[in-house]
Amino acid sequence: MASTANAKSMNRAATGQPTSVVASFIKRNVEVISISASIFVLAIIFSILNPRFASVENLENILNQAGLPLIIAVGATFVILIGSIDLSVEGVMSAAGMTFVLMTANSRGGTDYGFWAYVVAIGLAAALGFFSGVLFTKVKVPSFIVTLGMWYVGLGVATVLFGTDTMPFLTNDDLSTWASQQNLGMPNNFLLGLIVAILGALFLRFTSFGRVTLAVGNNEEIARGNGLKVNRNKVTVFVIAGAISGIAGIVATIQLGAVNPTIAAGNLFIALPAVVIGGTSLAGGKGSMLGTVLGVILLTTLTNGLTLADVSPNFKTAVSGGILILAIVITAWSQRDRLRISK
Amino acid sequence: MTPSTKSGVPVIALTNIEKSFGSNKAVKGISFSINPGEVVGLIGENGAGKSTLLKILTGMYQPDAGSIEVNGKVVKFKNPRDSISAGIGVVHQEQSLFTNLTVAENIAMNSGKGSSASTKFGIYRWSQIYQAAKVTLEAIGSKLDPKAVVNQLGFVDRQMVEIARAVSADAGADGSSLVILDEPTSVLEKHETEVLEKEIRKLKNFGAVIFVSHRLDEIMRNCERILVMRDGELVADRKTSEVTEKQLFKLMIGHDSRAEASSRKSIDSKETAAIEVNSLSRKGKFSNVSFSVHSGRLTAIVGATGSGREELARALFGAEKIDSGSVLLDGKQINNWRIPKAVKSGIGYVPSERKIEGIIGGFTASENLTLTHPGKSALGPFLIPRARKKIAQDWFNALDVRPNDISQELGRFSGGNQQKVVMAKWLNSPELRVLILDHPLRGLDPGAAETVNAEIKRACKEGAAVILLADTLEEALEMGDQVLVMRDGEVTSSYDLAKQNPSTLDLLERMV
Amino acid sequence: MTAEINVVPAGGNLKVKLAKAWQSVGPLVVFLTMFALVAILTPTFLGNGGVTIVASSAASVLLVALGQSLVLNIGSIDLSNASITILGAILLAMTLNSVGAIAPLFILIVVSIFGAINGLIIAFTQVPSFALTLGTFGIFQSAALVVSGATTVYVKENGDAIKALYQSGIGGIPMTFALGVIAALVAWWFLRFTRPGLAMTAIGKNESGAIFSGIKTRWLKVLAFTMSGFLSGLAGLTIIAQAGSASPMGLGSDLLLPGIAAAIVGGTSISGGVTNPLNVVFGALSVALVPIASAAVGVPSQAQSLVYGLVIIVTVALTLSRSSNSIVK
Amino acid sequence: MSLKSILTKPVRMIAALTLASSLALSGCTSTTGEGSTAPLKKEDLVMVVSVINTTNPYFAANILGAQVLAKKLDIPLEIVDSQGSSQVEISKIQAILAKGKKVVMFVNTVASSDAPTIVNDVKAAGGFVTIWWNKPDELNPADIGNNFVAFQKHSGLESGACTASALSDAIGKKGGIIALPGVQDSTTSATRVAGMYQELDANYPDVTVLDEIPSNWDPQLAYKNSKDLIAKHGDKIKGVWTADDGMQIGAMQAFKEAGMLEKVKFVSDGLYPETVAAIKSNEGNGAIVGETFHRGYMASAIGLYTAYLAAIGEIDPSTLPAEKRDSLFAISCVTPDKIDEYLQWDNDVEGWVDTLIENGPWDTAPVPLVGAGPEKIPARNK
Repeated sequence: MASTANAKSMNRAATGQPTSVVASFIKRNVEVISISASIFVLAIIFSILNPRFASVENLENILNQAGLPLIIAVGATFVILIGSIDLSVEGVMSAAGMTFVLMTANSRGGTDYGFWAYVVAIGLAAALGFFSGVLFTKVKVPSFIVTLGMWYVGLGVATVLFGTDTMPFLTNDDLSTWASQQNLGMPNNFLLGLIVAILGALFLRFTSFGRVTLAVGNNEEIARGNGLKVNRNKVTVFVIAGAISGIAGIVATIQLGAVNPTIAAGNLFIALPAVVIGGTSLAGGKGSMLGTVLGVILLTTLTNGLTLADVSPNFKTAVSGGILILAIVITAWSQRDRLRISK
Repeated sequence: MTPSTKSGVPVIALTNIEKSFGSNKAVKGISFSINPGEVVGLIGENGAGKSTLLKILTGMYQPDAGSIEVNGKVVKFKNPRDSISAGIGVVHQEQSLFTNLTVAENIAMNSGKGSSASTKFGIYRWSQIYQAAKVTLEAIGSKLDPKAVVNQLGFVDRQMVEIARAVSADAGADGSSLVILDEPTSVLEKHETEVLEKEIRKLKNFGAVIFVSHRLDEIMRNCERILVMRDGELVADRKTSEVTEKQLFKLMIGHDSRAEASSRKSIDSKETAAIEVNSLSRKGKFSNVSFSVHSGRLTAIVGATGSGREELARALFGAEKIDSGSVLLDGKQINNWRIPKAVKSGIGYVPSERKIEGIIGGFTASENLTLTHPGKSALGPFLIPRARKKIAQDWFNALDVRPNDISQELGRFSGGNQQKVVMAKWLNSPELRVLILDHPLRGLDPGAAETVNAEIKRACKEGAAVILLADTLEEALEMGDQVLVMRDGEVTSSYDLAKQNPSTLDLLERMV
Repeated sequence: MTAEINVVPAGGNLKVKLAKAWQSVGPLVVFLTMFALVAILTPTFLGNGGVTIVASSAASVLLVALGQSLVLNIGSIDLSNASITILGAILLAMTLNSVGAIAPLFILIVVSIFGAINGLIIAFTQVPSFALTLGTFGIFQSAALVVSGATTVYVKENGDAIKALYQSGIGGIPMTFALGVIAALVAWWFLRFTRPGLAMTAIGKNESGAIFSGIKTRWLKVLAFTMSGFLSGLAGLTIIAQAGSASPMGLGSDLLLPGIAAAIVGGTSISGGVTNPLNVVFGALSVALVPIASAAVGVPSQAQSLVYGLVIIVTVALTLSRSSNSIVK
Repeated sequence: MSLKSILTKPVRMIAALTLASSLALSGCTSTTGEGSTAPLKKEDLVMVVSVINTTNPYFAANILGAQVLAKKLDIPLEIVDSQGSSQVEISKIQAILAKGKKVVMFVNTVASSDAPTIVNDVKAAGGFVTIWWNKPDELNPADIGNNFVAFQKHSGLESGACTASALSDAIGKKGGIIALPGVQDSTTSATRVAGMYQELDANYPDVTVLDEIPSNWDPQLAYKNSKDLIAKHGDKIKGVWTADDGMQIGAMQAFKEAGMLEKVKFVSDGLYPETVAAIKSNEGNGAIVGETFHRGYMASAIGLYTAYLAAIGEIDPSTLPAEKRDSLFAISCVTPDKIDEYLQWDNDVEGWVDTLIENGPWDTAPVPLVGAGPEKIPARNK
């Protein structure tokens, strides 16, 4: 689906002029550099519009708000790297969050299963991811539809678990304020997001799983011809994405201190654009966790900045949309070619 | 990577291998064996069953009947992985590298036992991967940087990576191993082929080699034994020393070669050229190129990789930007050159990347054929399917396309038959002025190549100006009325074959 | 590395034929089966205008899905179509009140322009449609909020003719749905029997091949998105016909995912090059039927999401156009 | 294009046949007929409660009220879960209408623009419906007829005024507050916001609204927006006004994390069980200072009972005065010290429904009919 890198254009690249070290560094990291620059420019604009933007409190706030989307975006990056998409995030988060709360000390009573609450919640999420992966690889239903269906399934699970009782609150105050507590100068949930992202990056770089993921995303048929276990890799990707959604569901629950089936609403449409802005190609095979982290920070900075800059709520989605368009157009501009394919 | 010293036991032995698709038998009872250290050629027309046989050997297909033995042991390949771990490595016809990964990884990615040394519990040990790749590359005499990302490499380098990978897969196997080279040279230029051939000779140290090619001269040069397939059967298994090229051709096709000498016209200088190119330049690709082709004449352009001839051809079709210079069609200057405009002005282009650029694989042959120039199959924007069928059927009959089924998806035809349809697509234009052919015979078997060449000549005779980027210098000299030689983006010489008679050596001298 | 099976006998074998036949009737069969199931479980459903309900509910989904199919057919995706629908509906409600009868025409032109803008940016800056239309989705949504003043716009005058589309029908099928069926027929004819239609499918199957065949791929992309905008606008028209009012978060604002689901249940390939607008009709009917059926059959309300999700997956699995060696993403 | 080639294809044939047969199956030519007003028998009735989702406490209470009333009147009950989608809401309602029984329906609309469709469909099916909370101002029950029995709500202006006053008093009648309205196009939210401004403008000139960010009735979004506003305004925030208790939960969590819970006061609408629990546990040292009292079960029971009376011919909607067709019911301002007074109703829902049946829909404490709609949002000149 990507820009067809046909033999001709490759030849051209090969016979191109030798470039300086700096130029080649810039070329290789054009996305990371341009997003970083965008964040910087936005930060300056917002600081001028409202000096409080640059205050320590607000920067902490931005990181705190970036935590949850960051976790989700890491899972989404894996899925997008194999050229697929995971729309089930919000449903899986709800199901996991609900499971988690009901197995922890909560306002509805019930038993506190402690550590097992985490295990079961993440396990459930991973299981939903597993089903997506199997339906996707074995029944060959496009990931878009499988995960769309799984979104509703997750919501359904959460709704059934919720039942007709009142909203369950976490009764352990240490837990419900954990997300915004600071460690190493960063809010816990951002730190967790960062850890997930670093683990994700390490997985991508240093494990066969990660490299096979890139290979499958680059060209699935070649991967099969090379004897790589393509289906197993894809299922694993969905299981990991599911488990990460599960973690995100727990974090969302802890942040709010309570849970309802719509706890995750709106998260998908922050995470997906962030991944795309971060330079991960929707066609698969190309992308980085660093880009994803920066993409999340860019979008979080943007929504925060718009609030601080007194932009009318009615215009907010337009401004975000406009900036998303600007970002992708600028990125794509230098790659324009009359033979390039983009879908 | 120890060269096998075992003798007597064949590296691979096939007994009565059969494979059918639906009611069609693609491979009919093939048996042969190959001993360590042998380089065996495998030839046959497209559709003779070679590809199917290779896919059985590499575990992509499972045979319906028959058995395979590797180093004396009966094996069953359920998937490519099994084949790789048995020590069978392939250099694919179309390159099969992960363009987003490094050279070293591509070599290691072959999931045979070879790669397990560099990963532990699924954790990559990069230094070892680089080291292993370096050793493998050195063993085949390549100085490539293992850390280079494949999408920054040229075609020949990529081919070397493929070979290194095939060799490294074999390294993990017990006993001798087998390297299959599936038309590795079909996209290479002459001097590149020479480099490659040297490598092939080294490869037999690793075990045995099956070398698949359409170029009979290559097969004759490199192989000790030659297997010929026709219609799914093995029709000959000969020592190279005991056959001639002509005999092989006959074995493959079932009849003699019908090549005819072409008659050459000299230019009538008063006549306006169909296409005239004046100091055309594109930065970094070609510069200051001038030539003209008259109606009914064929100009062949030769040059090595990087000579800029492909880019020039694509620029003439509007597929690449032009920085300066002008193009005149029938004496009229054209501006803002784009593909749709080129097509409308009567230019046709047969691309070398047939599957990507030449055809719409998922469309039927008839849809492909009439997509660009619908002729009578469309009234303005409206299509007339019945007329489309008639046009396609006429072309199918004229070009002997097989199978003779115009409603079959074109992607399911063999390369040669696809190419015939691509030719027909342009020939179906009532006012074809210029036909640009980029390696039109690439990957084609001699039979199909003959048909395509005949069509090129016919188009020429009917008044089209033809620009040909030939695969070989011989082809250029045989087909052309004029030969242009390009080097580093510039035209170094031009020969009018009606008056001059350059040798391939003359051309080669100007190319490098 | 497409498997080169050059030895396929003329006409293909039985398995291929069956697969082809299923591809053309699958969506219809799936819908009829589900519908029959509902009719058996709740016999009163048929007698009391069940068909009318399913059809009227499917109308807007169908129109959006048709636009989406045309875009999916060229290998792109339009995430902004539902926001165009709602913006179109709001603009229509406002202009009906002020300029009157010419309003629908005017609005259809405007929404087509919105679609064309999507197409122009995608074609000429070569950005991925998924990301671009995600961006314009936000912009159109904002526009809907701003022009409506973040409230419901009610059609006070000149609305009777449009409302009649919903209230009248032929044999219980509301005109809004009939409109969708007509649009499907036109789209089907366009794709099968016109050069631009065929060329669009060529783009979806192999864009490089299309470029080298001299097809004006960029302008055809613009055309596909323009048509998507136009059909989204028609969907907005049916919203006004049905509700007589529109609000930014109200009816019609959540048609995106049902629209995509309907297109795919109707056999459209998400990776491009395969669609049959006539089957999208049954895709839309199926997608509209699921919530209605679950209410009619009496699935407990808390389990309805669960059922919806599973049914969507299963129906797509049944109606999917897949060939053995194709890659699914 | 040849017609023959189309007709020879089996698919098209089947398609044509299906369409034709489905046309034949339902033989009417108009999809909406004239509503009937003849009294219906109780046995023919089915009660329907339509809610936006089933998990929000308010909607859960809607369902509860319907269940209790249905049991008392001995009528079967159907629940419509709109899953937050207008499309789903309307099609499910239509599906129930299609089952043939005459409906007595209460609808808490997802969006006000859903109301016209729903009332028209119910009218066509000969059922009776009351809409709660949201409808376009221009849609008048009398214009539709008896089948659209009434539109009912609690005054948003009063709710906003009530909570604004409690909040202002608690922060000492001066200082900054932030406001988190619900979904942008919701009239319920818009009227509450207007009521808040009206009260502040009239009685608390020194209280300023620092910021107003719609938070879609969503606790998580309210949490996020609160965080941004804390960063933006810091200690200037003395009070937080939210349009419902769901968003208050999110806002309180944000202030709790910022360590400001004890310094900031909160007011909101609805007195959800969660809010009651927070008040009882003296969360944030009395952070919640004002609430309104009205109940989901009361709303649904009143709505359904009104529709029921119209269905069995006990009342003739066309003869009712305007305030009984477009009604405002009382809403009570509650301060934490007085909540027990109100919570008594929750302990005996059945008993309350009994008094409703006894006194009629317009005259039951604590939510008697108090006025006529539609509520106009006053212009602000500030």
